[in-house]
Amino acid sequence: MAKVKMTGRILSQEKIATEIYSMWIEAAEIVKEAKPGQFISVYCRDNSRILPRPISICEIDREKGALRIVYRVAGKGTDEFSRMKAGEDLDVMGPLGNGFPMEVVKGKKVFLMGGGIGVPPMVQTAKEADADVTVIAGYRNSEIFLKEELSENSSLVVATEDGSVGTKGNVMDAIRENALEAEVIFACGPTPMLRAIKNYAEENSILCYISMEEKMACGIGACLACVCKSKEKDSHSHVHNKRICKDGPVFLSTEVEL
Amino acid sequence: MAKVKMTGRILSQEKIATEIYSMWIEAAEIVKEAKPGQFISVYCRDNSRILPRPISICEIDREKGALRIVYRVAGKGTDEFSRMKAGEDLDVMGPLGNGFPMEVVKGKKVFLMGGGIGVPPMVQTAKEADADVTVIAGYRNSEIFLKEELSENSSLVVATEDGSVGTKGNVMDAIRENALEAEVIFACGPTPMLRAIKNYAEENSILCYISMEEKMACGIGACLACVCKSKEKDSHSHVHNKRICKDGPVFLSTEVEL
Amino acid sequence: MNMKVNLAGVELKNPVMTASGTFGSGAEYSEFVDLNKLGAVVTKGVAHVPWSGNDTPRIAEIHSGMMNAIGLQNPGIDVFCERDIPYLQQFDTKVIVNVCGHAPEEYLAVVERLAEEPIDMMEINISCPNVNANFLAFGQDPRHVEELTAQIKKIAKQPVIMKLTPNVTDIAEIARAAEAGGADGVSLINTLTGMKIDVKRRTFALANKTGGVSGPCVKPIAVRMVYQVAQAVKIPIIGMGGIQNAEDALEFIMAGATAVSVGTANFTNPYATVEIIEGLERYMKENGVEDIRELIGIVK
Amino acid sequence: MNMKVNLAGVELKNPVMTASGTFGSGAEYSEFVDLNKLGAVVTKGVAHVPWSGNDTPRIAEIHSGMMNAIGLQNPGIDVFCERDIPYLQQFDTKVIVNVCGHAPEEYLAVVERLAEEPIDMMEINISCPNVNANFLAFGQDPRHVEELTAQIKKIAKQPVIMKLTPNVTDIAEIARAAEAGGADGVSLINTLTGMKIDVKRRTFALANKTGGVSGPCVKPIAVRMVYQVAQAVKIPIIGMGGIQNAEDALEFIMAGATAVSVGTANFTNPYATVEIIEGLERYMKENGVEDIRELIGIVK
Ligand SMILES: Cc1cc2nc3c(=O)[nH]c(=O)nc-3n(C[C@H](O)[C@H](O)[C@H](O)COP(=O)(O)OP(=O)(O)OC[C@H]3O[C@@H](n4cnc5c(N)ncnc54)[C@H](O)[C@@H]3O)c2cc1C
Ligand SMILES: Cc1cc2nc3c(=O)[nH]c(=O)nc-3n(C[C@H](O)[C@H](O)[C@H](O)COP(=O)(O)OP(=O)(O)OC[C@H]3O[C@@H](n4cnc5c(N)ncnc54)[C@H](O)[C@@H]3O)c2cc1C
Ligand SMILES: Cc1cc2nc3c(=O)[nH]c(=O)nc-3n(C[C@H](O)[C@H](O)[C@H](O)COP(=O)(O)O)c2cc1C
Ligand SMILES: Cc1cc2nc3c(=O)[nH]c(=O)nc-3n(C[C@H](O)[C@H](O)[C@H](O)COP(=O)(O)O)c2cc1C
Ligand code: FES
Ligand code: FES
Repeated sequence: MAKVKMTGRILSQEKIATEIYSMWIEAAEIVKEAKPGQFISVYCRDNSRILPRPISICEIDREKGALRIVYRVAGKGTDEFSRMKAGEDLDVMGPLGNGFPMEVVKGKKVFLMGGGIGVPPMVQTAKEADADVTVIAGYRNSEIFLKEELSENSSLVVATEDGSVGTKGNVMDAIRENALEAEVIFACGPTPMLRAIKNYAEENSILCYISMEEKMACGIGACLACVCKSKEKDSHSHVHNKRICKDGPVFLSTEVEL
Repeated sequence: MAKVKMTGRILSQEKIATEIYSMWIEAAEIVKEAKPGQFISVYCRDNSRILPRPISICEIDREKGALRIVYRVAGKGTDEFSRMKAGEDLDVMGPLGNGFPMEVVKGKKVFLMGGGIGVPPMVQTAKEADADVTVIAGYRNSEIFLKEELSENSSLVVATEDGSVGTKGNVMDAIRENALEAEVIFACGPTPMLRAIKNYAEENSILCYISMEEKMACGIGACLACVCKSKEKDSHSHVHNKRICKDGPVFLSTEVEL
Repeated sequence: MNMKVNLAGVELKNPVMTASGTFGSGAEYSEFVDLNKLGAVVTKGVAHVPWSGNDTPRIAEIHSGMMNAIGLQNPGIDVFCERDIPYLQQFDTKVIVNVCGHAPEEYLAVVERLAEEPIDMMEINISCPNVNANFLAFGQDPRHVEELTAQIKKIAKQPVIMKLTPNVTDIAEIARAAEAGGADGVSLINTLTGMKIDVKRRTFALANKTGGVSGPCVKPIAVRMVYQVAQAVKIPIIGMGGIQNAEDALEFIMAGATAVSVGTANFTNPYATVEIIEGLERYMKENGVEDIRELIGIVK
Repeated sequence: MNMKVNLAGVELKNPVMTASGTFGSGAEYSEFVDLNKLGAVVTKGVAHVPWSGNDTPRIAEIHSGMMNAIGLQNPGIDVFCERDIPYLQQFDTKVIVNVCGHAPEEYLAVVERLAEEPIDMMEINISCPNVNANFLAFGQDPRHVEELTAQIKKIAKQPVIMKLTPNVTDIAEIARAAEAGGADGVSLINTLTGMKIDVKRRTFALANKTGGVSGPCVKPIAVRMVYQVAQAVKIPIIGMGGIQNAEDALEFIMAGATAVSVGTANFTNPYATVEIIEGLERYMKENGVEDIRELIGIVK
């Protein structure tokens, strides 16, 4: 697996919900190797911002050599991205991280659970999963972005905090309300959601993989900025720390502490 | 005279010679008060560059409330400017400095001498001078930018370093070659040129004003970054330092040391 | 909603002041901002006689900041008292006079001259090279700081703020020395000493070789030092170093500063001071903060 | 055209090295750059036993730079010798091992363990908090620096570089102490201590409260310190702090550095090290510089 940093070309930029943008980037060398659940590092143009922003791969178009990111404007870097236009250049590095273990879901009943800005990686994951896929996606309100894309490759179950669409509440409420069952779970979203899913999976002996987040500098495992606490000693530093950017971002739920 | 910092709008951006760009900026509030020989501070968008760039006012369109700057790409800031496009916003402050004393040339024979990127301010100065104006402009080579504009309002004499157009040599060579004479000189350009002009003017008892350059921070006389040595004690600090941004950039040649 | 703070016995209408040397004595910036709105104007350093400063270039831009080696050019205390103090008296703001010198006698001459002047406070710049101590700055040696502070306090008629240099191993030790000498407050940080080399011309970017680094690039160091000093002394702190907006000002206040000074940001935005005051008001409204003093040192 | 430099008796093919802690032991960046091209790889700090480092968040972005409080997470010297040294032995580059510890015994344990290892040099990180001296860093006290250097030199089999912290009043004094203790060279600067406050959450941006500032924002301070140290000692200097490109590297070399280390820039551009080497070559060609050693300390 070769990682590269390269200058990509923005193919499209679209606002798809309040503060949520979708961008397609032509970056053939990255796409060649990219897998669902991996992420890329996106570089700012403004020289005062020296660290790249980690953003999940939402969708892959292998023919065009393009990938899609869907991101929330959370601060100055993502704000800068949101002002960029189709046709412009954008520096990106990838593919980064391990991605979801697609082999384990083969022929199984699987939940892809995404909360908020954790929903996007489920698009490509649903596309590539050779399984009986239910996407359970949690949103704040009726702006349920990526609905079409997710429906195409899965049965989609929605939860909204304000109850405007689907189950009122979070993704766990949606499972309960619809009495859903699965053999494997892949999840991405805010820490409280991941914690709830981890507990649920462990109580019900469901194989569960969660995608984690932490502030990053190098994005490739060299700087040790982005660790999470792990059950076992990690092979890199022989302490109880896994590197989210390199050993993750996807971990077996029983492997890590939240 | 009220100075403002405001968001101007780029009306046009044009490359007019190697590394030389011309930009018209709509900035009505600044234009209202602007005079020939004054300058503006142009702000970078890149947040790592916190100081504005001082650039002379080349031309003024009072009807449109627009002003023109002509600048050389000398570093990162001017490089950034050169990539900007018509329709975009640009932060500018002005009008700054004293400008040329237009009243002293009334009805007189006057030389407006500009060297290289010191030529641009002579455009508006020639336009507004109620005098018998000869512009003596020095360039590196045959790329004699602003030729039309200068010819319109003056008899234009050109010197080029490589001799491709007009006198081979500098503006002083052009004076000698053409046996030109004047009662007043306004000059802007590199320090060696200004030094030669100052000496020439003093030897020939010609009233001479020169426009000076120095690195600037505030641009309005507060920080004391941009001083030049003056003959008399300055009224501000009571030492022998004049502030180029506030007391200048135009000084009586006998007033300052070069 | 209260924006007033008490700084060493002087009530400021809000905690936003100017940083010495970046705002002159206010006249130039009065074309952009209403000086009546400011908590205080801190004037450019003034010495007992005129100083003509360094050769040019005196400044250089650096990543997210600048370096300056103005060399404390100033007209001397006599012109200052005749011209700048009356000018500032016109406005409903506090006047803090920044004082510099090469030796204790020089500082004391200025402080004495200021005794009967209608100023609210003085800020003593102890980053000046100390001619009696091998040209290290006064502010780099706690014994000199305590001694100079005590000498100044003996003759000063207004509250005395000691302005600390960040070019030290232990800023808390220096602040404690100022407090021990009787200072009414400390302000920090002055500039960090830097150097830029022009590799094309193979020479220094500044005529003076070194210069003082200021602007956003120094902010994390400044916030750290303000926090450290807040844990070390009881006297109030004026925080500064790279403040560009209300959020930056809040960092310093939450770290323990009673007031803040805005310097280099004036060059990037001449309206910066007033916009910061407005931004603080907005933050207080949005977050239900009744009194800005609640925020001082809230992060521990 | 010669790019080789002699660093404390070790010949580097060019003066460009990596900065400790930003490049791991090279494996991760080997996907981007050919390690054979580098003057040397300086490894992440290693202690006598594994250290698990600080809580997260461990980093924060700041204007033109970053802060880190990794807390020197490392697998300990045993794993390091078994795994990382053999890995680096595969490449035609020099290996410099960065060493950390909380007390002299801890440093000495690592140095002793390295004695028979095929490494070229060691760099001693004396910015670690000194548990025996009230948690100030070793590097902040010249006596501790001289003593620790002398102790290490007694048992070290390879050249010893002392890596200095910039959080001091007088960096030249510290460098002279290292030289007096027998150091074969000094490297500087390590990170400046900073703090960032998250005003929305009213807490520190880093779990550790403070962190080390690095990146372009520290460059002017680093260049100044390298220049100062170059005037103060005869041993060679490794310069670092905010180097992003060849021009930055040249600033350090012209200020007096024999070699340079590239740290934070790797995060902005994983190809940075190799691009800097290429840029230095280009500069030499364009300016008719036959031997890069001509440029060392050329600006005075
Ligand atoms: C593996 C991974 C995948 C991600 N995928 C997505 C995605 O698909 N869509 C999306 O909108 N967001 C995603 N994020 C979060 C995204 O990285 C942050 O929202 C973004 O970095 C914020 O940058 P900023 O400049 O706008 O914010 P600022 O707060 O100005 O950023 C300051 C610094 O903090 C870092 N930072 C801030 N928030 C986060 C965060 N939540 N996680 C990591 N670093 C952060 C920034 O990268 C930057 O270095 C992902 C994060 C990780 C770790
Ligand atoms: C009163 C005045 C009028 C000017 N008018 C013009 C003009 O009409 N057209 C034009 O092309 N140039 C003009 N200049 C020069 C122009 O300001 C510089 O070329 C420009 O600032 C370079 O910025 P940079 O970011 O590209 O270069 P960099 O070298 O990257 O700039 C770094 C810093 O140095 C300053 N600086 C660099 N060179 C100069 C310089 N020569 N004078 C002042 N500051 C400098 C920059 O402003 C910036 O703060 C004028 C300068 C002054 C003082
Ligand atoms: C151009 C300039 C001149 C300065 N002059 C003085 C001075 O005369 N006296 C003083 O105590 N500090 C002086 N300073 C330091 C500032 O007051 C302030 O401490 C420092 O710049 C950090 O704040 P900032 O980052 O907001 O500029 C000067 C700073 C600059 C940039
Ligand atoms: C994430 C990170 C980890 C670091 N770890 C170490 C370390 O283990 N040992 C050490 O001596 N310096 C360490 N440093 C300091 C760097 O080696 C270097 O001195 C400093 O970052 C300045 O250089 P730069 O601006 O090029 O990064 C670290 C720096 C960073 C950013
Ligand atoms: S970001 Fe550097 S190790 Fe993960
Ligand atoms: S630039 Fe500040 S006084 Fe001229």
